Amino acid sequence: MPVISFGEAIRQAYREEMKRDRNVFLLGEDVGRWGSLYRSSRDLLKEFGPEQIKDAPISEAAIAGCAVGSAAMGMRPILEIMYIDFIALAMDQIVNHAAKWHQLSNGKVRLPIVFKTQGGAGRRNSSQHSQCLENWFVNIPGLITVMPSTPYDVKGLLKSAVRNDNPVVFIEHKALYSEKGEVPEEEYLIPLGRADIKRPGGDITIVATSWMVTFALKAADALQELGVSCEIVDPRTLWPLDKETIIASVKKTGLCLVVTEAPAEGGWSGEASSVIHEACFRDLKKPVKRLCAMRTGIPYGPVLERQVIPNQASIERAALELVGKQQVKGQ
Amino acid sequence: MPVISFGEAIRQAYREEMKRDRNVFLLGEDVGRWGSLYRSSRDLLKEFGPEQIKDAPISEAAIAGCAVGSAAMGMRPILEIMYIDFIALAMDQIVNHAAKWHQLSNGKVRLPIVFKTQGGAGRRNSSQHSQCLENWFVNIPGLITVMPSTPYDVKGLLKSAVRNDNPVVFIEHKALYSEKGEVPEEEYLIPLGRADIKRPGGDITIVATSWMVTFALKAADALQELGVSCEIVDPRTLWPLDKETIIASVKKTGLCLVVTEAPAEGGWSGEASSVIHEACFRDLKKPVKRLCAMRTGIPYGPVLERQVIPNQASIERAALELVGKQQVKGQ
Amino acid sequence: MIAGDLLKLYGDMLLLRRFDQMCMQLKLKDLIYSGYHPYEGQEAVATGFCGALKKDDILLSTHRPHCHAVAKGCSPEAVLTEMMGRTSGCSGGLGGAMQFIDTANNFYCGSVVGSNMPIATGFGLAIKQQKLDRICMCIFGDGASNTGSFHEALNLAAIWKLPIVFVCENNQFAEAMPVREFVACERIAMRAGGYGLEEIRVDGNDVEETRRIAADLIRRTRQGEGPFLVEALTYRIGGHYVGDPEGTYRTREEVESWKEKEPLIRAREKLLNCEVGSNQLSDLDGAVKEKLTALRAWALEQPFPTLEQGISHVYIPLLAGENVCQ
Amino acid sequence: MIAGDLLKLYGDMLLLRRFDQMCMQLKLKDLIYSGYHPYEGQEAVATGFCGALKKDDILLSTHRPHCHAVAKGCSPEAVLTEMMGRTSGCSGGLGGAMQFIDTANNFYCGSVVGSNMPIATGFGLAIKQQKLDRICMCIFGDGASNTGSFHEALNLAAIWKLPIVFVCENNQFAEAMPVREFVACERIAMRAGGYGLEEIRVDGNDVEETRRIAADLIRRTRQGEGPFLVEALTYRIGGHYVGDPEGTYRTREEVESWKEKEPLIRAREKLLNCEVGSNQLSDLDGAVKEKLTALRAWALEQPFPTLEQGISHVYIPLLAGENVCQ
Ligand SMILES: Cc1ncc(C[n+]2csc(CCOP(=O)(O)OP(=O)(O)O)c2C)c(N)n1
Ligand SMILES: Cc1ncc(C[n+]2csc(CCOP(=O)(O)OP(=O)(O)O)c2C)c(N)n1
Ligand SMILES: [Mg+2]
Ligand SMILES: [Mg+2]
Repeated sequence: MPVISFGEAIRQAYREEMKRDRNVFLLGEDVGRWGSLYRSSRDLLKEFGPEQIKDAPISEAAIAGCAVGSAAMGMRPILEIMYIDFIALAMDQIVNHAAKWHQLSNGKVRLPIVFKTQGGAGRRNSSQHSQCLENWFVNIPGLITVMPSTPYDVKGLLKSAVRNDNPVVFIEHKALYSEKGEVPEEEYLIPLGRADIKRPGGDITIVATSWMVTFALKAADALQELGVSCEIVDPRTLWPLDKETIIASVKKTGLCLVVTEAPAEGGWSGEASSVIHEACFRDLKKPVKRLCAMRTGIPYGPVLERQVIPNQASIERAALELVGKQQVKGQ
Repeated sequence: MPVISFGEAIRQAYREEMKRDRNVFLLGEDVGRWGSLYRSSRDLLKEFGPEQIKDAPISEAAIAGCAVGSAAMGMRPILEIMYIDFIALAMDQIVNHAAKWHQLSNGKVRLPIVFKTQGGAGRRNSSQHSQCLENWFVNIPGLITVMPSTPYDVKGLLKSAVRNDNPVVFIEHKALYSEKGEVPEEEYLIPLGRADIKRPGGDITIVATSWMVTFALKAADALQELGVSCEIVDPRTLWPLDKETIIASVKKTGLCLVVTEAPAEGGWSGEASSVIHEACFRDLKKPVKRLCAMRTGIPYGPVLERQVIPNQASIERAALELVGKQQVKGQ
Repeated sequence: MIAGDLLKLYGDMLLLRRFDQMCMQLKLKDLIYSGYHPYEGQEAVATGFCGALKKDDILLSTHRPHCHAVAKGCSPEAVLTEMMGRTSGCSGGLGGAMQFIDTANNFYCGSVVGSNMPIATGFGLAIKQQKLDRICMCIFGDGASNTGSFHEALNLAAIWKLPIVFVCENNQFAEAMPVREFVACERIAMRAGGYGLEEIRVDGNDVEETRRIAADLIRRTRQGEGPFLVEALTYRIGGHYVGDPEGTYRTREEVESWKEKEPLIRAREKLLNCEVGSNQLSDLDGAVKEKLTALRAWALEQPFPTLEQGISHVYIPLLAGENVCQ
Repeated sequence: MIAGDLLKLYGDMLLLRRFDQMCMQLKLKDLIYSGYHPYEGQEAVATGFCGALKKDDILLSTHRPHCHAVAKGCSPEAVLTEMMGRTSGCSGGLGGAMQFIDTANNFYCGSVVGSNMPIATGFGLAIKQQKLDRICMCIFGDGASNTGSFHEALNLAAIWKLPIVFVCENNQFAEAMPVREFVACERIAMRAGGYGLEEIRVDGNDVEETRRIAADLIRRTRQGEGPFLVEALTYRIGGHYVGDPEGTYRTREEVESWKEKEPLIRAREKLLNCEVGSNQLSDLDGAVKEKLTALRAWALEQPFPTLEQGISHVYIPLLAGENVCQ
C-alpha cells in the first residue's frame, strides 16, 4: 500500500471530493496560492480553479458566516481556519448559527459544512498558536467533532465529513502533517462516530486523541518490553462518541488511562473518564486516570512545550503506575 | 437580615466596590442608561458618572479588548456581555489575550478583569439566548470561572472577583435575578475557589451549579419527605475547584448526582464526575450520575425549555434511582 | 408615482402596522414569550425594501423581523404563530419572535446583532457561482453597523462583487443607545467608502422613495453591479421592547415629533391629495383589521410542539434510528 | 529637514535593517523557533512612527514586531533573546518571535491579526481617564484592516475620542494575499471616513515623511485631537516568513522594482546629496555591524527558562502557596 503523509492524505481527500461533487469548495486564508499553511491544498487552485478553491481575507467571522449561507444554498463548504486559536473569532457563526439552523428551521435547512482547522503544540509557536480547544465544540448540540490521528484516518474521515449533512468541526494537528502512513489507492470512507483500536492489548486501555495517539503507540511498544500489553483506543470522533468500543476495551482490561493534549480541567478527558466510569464502574480495578497538559499556556520554544504536555515517557509512567500498583496489591 | 434579590445584591456589590476603588468601572451595552438588561446597575450612572459606568456600542470584541488594555493600565474593568451567547464574539480577546498576558509578560502584567455575563434558559428566549457555555472557560489556563446561585453568594463572590488580579469569567443566570435571599448589611467577601454546602445531608451528595441549585434544593425537600437526606454542594467556582469539600461530601454519602443545565457531552459535569471518581472511587457505592440538559438547542417557549433541562422532578427521580437501587441491593 | 401604486404601498404598510399592533397586544397578554421588538414607524423600510423582493430572492433579517417577514411574503399565519410558539409557525414554533426560518419564502432571521451579514455573503456567493437569477438582501440596524461582522461581510461582499443589497435600517437607536452617540460617522452610509461602494441614503419614512431606491438597487444587483449598502433613515416609535424604560434615553417630545413624520401619515396625506377618498382608506383599514381578527382567533387555536417535535431536528442522524438526544 | 536629522533617522533604520538580517540568519540556523517574519524594506515605518514615541507612550504591535520594538526603545538584547527563547528576553523567553511584552518600555505585541486594535482602546481609555500625558500607538497591517477588530476598535476609539494613533503599515501583502485583491477600497486610509476621521496617507518608504507625519499626529493626539488613522504605504521585500513560496503570489521583477524604492536607499541618496560622505555612511554601518556581532555572541550564551520558570506565571495564586499547575 502506498505510504503518504498526513498532509498528502488530506489533499487526496480534497481532490476526490471536489471532483465527485462540484458543490464542494475550500475556503480559507491562502488555501489557494499557498495551498494552505501546511500545503494540504497545494496546486489545487490550478486544478479546480477559484470557484472551488477560494482564498479569503483575514475575516474569520465573515468566512465562517459565508460557509453557513452557502451551505444553506446547497453548497458544501470546507472552511479552513488556519489555527484553532483563531476559531475564537468565528465561534458566533459556528455555535449560534451553524449549529442551530437545522433545528431552527424545524429540519428544513441542512448545513453540510466542514469547519477544518489545526491545533496543538509541536511547532514551537507559543501560547497563541498552540491550543487544544476541541471540547468547546463537543458541548454544542448540532455539531460533530472529529480529531484524526493518522493519514489513513484523516482521509477517510474528511471524506465522510464532507458528505455528511451536519456541520462538522474537523481538527487536525500541526505536528501530524508530515507523519507518514499507509493509505490505499482505492477509495474508502471511515464512518463518523466510530473509534479505532490502534493497537490491541490486554492489560490496560489507553484512550488517546490526535497527536497523543502517536505518543501512546510509542509508549505501548516500550511497555510491551516490560511485559505490559496496552490497548490503544482512538475515538477519532469526539461526538458522536463510540462508547461501545471504548467500554468494551475497558471492560476487558479493567484499567484505563485517558491521554489528551488539552489541560484536564474542563477538557474532553473529563467527558471520556466520566463515560467510562459510568459504564465500567464494576469492571474497573482502579479509577480511570487522566494524563493531560499542565494547566498553562504553551511556553515558547522546543523544550518547554514538550514538557508541559503528555509525551511517551509520561504515558509510560502513568500506565505503569496503573498496572504496577495493581500488581503490588496482587489482585 | 435584609432579604434582597439577586439583581439587587449585584448592584450592592457594584456600589461598594466602585466607591472603594475608583479604578473599578462597569463597561457594557446599556449598563448606564438602562442600568443593564436586568437592572443590576440601575441608577449607578447618576451616582458614579460616565467614567465608572460606561455604555458601550454593540462591539463585543472591542469592549473585551478594551477591558484587557485598561486592566493592563491598572484599571479594574467589569465587562458585561449581555448574554453569554454573545461571548462567542469576544472569545479571542478573553482566551488569546486576557488569559495569556500574565504569563506572556513573565508575570509583569496583571489583568484584573471581570468578564460578567448571564446564561441559561428560563426566559423563553430560544436557542440563541439560552446557552450554558461555562466549560469553555474552565479549560483555559489563566481564567477563573465563577457561577453563583444565590443573592448572598453573588454579592460576596463578585466583590472578590473584582479585587482579584486574575481575569475572571463571572456567569450569572437569567432566571435568578429576581430570586430573593438574605444578604447581611455589613460588608463581606466570599473567597473564590470555595464550594458551599447549601444543604447538609447524609444519604446522597448532589453537586449542582447555578440555577440547578435552586431545583436541587426543592428536590431535596421533597426527598426528605421520603426519608432521603440529600447534601447539596454548590461549587460556586468551577476553576479553581474546591475538590476537598466535594470529595469530603461524597466520601461521606457514597453516592453522587451531578446536575448541570449544560448538556453532558463536553460539559463541566464531566469534569466534576471525573474528579469525584478519581478521588472517591473506593467510597462510591455506585458510579456518579450526571443529570444534564438533553443534547438540543433550547426550544422556544415556556414549556419545552423546561422539559429539556433538569428540573425538580427529574432530580428527584435521579436521586431516588441512585439511592433506591442501592437499598434494593440492601447494602 | 401614480396614486394606484402608492395606494398599494399604503395598504402593505397598513397591514404591517396593524399586524405589529396585534402582536404587541399578544405580547402584553404573554402569548408571545420571548423579547418582542415592535416595528411601529418603520413600515416604509419593510414595505419599500423587503416588499420589493421576489419570492426567489433571499432576505436575511434581525431580532425585529416580523414585519420584514410579512413584507417579504411569508404568510402572516406562519409568522404570527411562530411568535406564539405554535407548530404552524415558520419554524414549527421552535424559533420564536426573534429567530425563525421560512425556507419556502427564502426568509431567515436571527437574534445575534450583525451576524446575518456574514451569512449573507454565503448566500450571495452561492447565487453568483450557481449563476442564479436571484439576489440576497440583508437588513440590519444602526447598532449592527458597529459590529465586526458588518465590516468583514461588506469587505468580503465587495471584493467578490456579490449580488447582495445591504440595507441599514437606521431607526436611530440600538436599545437605549442613540446612533449619534455610538456611531462615529455622521451618516452610516459614509461607511460604504471603506468598501469602494457608493454612499446611498434614503428617507426611510417615505415609502415611495424606499421602494424606488429598492427597485433600482435590486435591478442593478441582478445585473451584477452589486453589492450595495444603503442607509434608510427612520425612527423607532415604540420602545426597544414593549415596556422598556424609554424615559432613560429619549424625551416624549422627540417621539411625538417623529410620530408626525411617520410613514403611514405621510403616505396618507399624499393619497388624500391625489383624490383618494379618506373613506376608501378607512375601508381598507377595516378590511385589514377584519382579516387580522380572524387570524388571531385562528392562531389561538393552534397547537404547541410536543417535546418530541421540539428535539427531533438537532442534527441529522448518522445512522438510521440513531437517537438524537442521548 | 537638515542632514543631521536625516542622518540620525538613517542610522536608526540601518540598525533595524542589520538587526533584521541577523535575526534571519538565526532563524535559518533554527535558533529562532517559531514563525519569523522579516521586516526588510519597511524600516521607515518603524523608525518614523514607533521611533517618534516617548518611553511612556504605549506601542501595540503585531506578529512582525521585532523592529517596531527596537525602534520603540526596547533593548536589542531583550528583543533578540526573546526571539531566541532565553530568560533575558522581554518575556523571559516564554513569548517568542511573535508575541512578547516589555512593560518597562510599554511595548506589547501579539500574533492574532487585528486583535491589538481593541486592546489599544483600553490603553487609550485609561490614559484619557487617568489624564496622563501619554498616548497609545497601535500598528497593524493591511490584512488586519479586514478584521472585525479593526472596525469595532476604530469606532470605539472615535466615539470616545481616545488618544490613539492607529498606524496601518500597508506592505501590500497579507501572507500571499495582495492588498489590491483583498481590501475592497482603493486606499485603506479611506476607511477613516467611516469613523468620522480624516483620511491620512503617507509614503512609508520616505523616513522624513513618516517621521514628520508621526510627530505631527502624536502632538495632536497629546492635545486631545485623537484618535487618528494613518496609512503608511510600503512594501514587504522579504517573504511573509523566511522561505515562503513567493513565486506563487508575486514576480521577481515586482520585488526588484521595489528594492530600488526601499527606504535606506532613498535616505542614502538624499544624504549623499547633502554632502554627507559615503565613507561616513559605511563607517556607520561598520559600527552597527560590530555592535550586532557582539550582541549575537552574547545572546548565544544566554540560558533558557526552566520548566518551573515557564509555568510559574499562569495565574496569580488566590491563596499563598497555591500550586499553579495542579
Ligand atoms: C451581538 C449582540 N449583542 C447584543 C445584543 C442585544 N441586543 C439585542 S437588539 C440590540 C440593539 C440592536 O440595535 P440595532 O442594530 O440598531 O437594531 P434595532 O433594535 O434598532 O432594530 C441589542 C444590543 C444582541 N442581540 N447581539
Ligand atoms: C486572526 C488571524 N488570522 C490569521 C492569522 C495568520 N496570519 C499571520 S500573519 C498573517 C498576515 C497578516 O497580514 P498583515 O496584517 O498585512 O500584516 P503583515 O504580515 O503584512 O505584516 C496571517 C493571515 C493570524 N495570525 N491571525
Ligand atoms: Mg436601531
Ligand atoms: Mg501586510
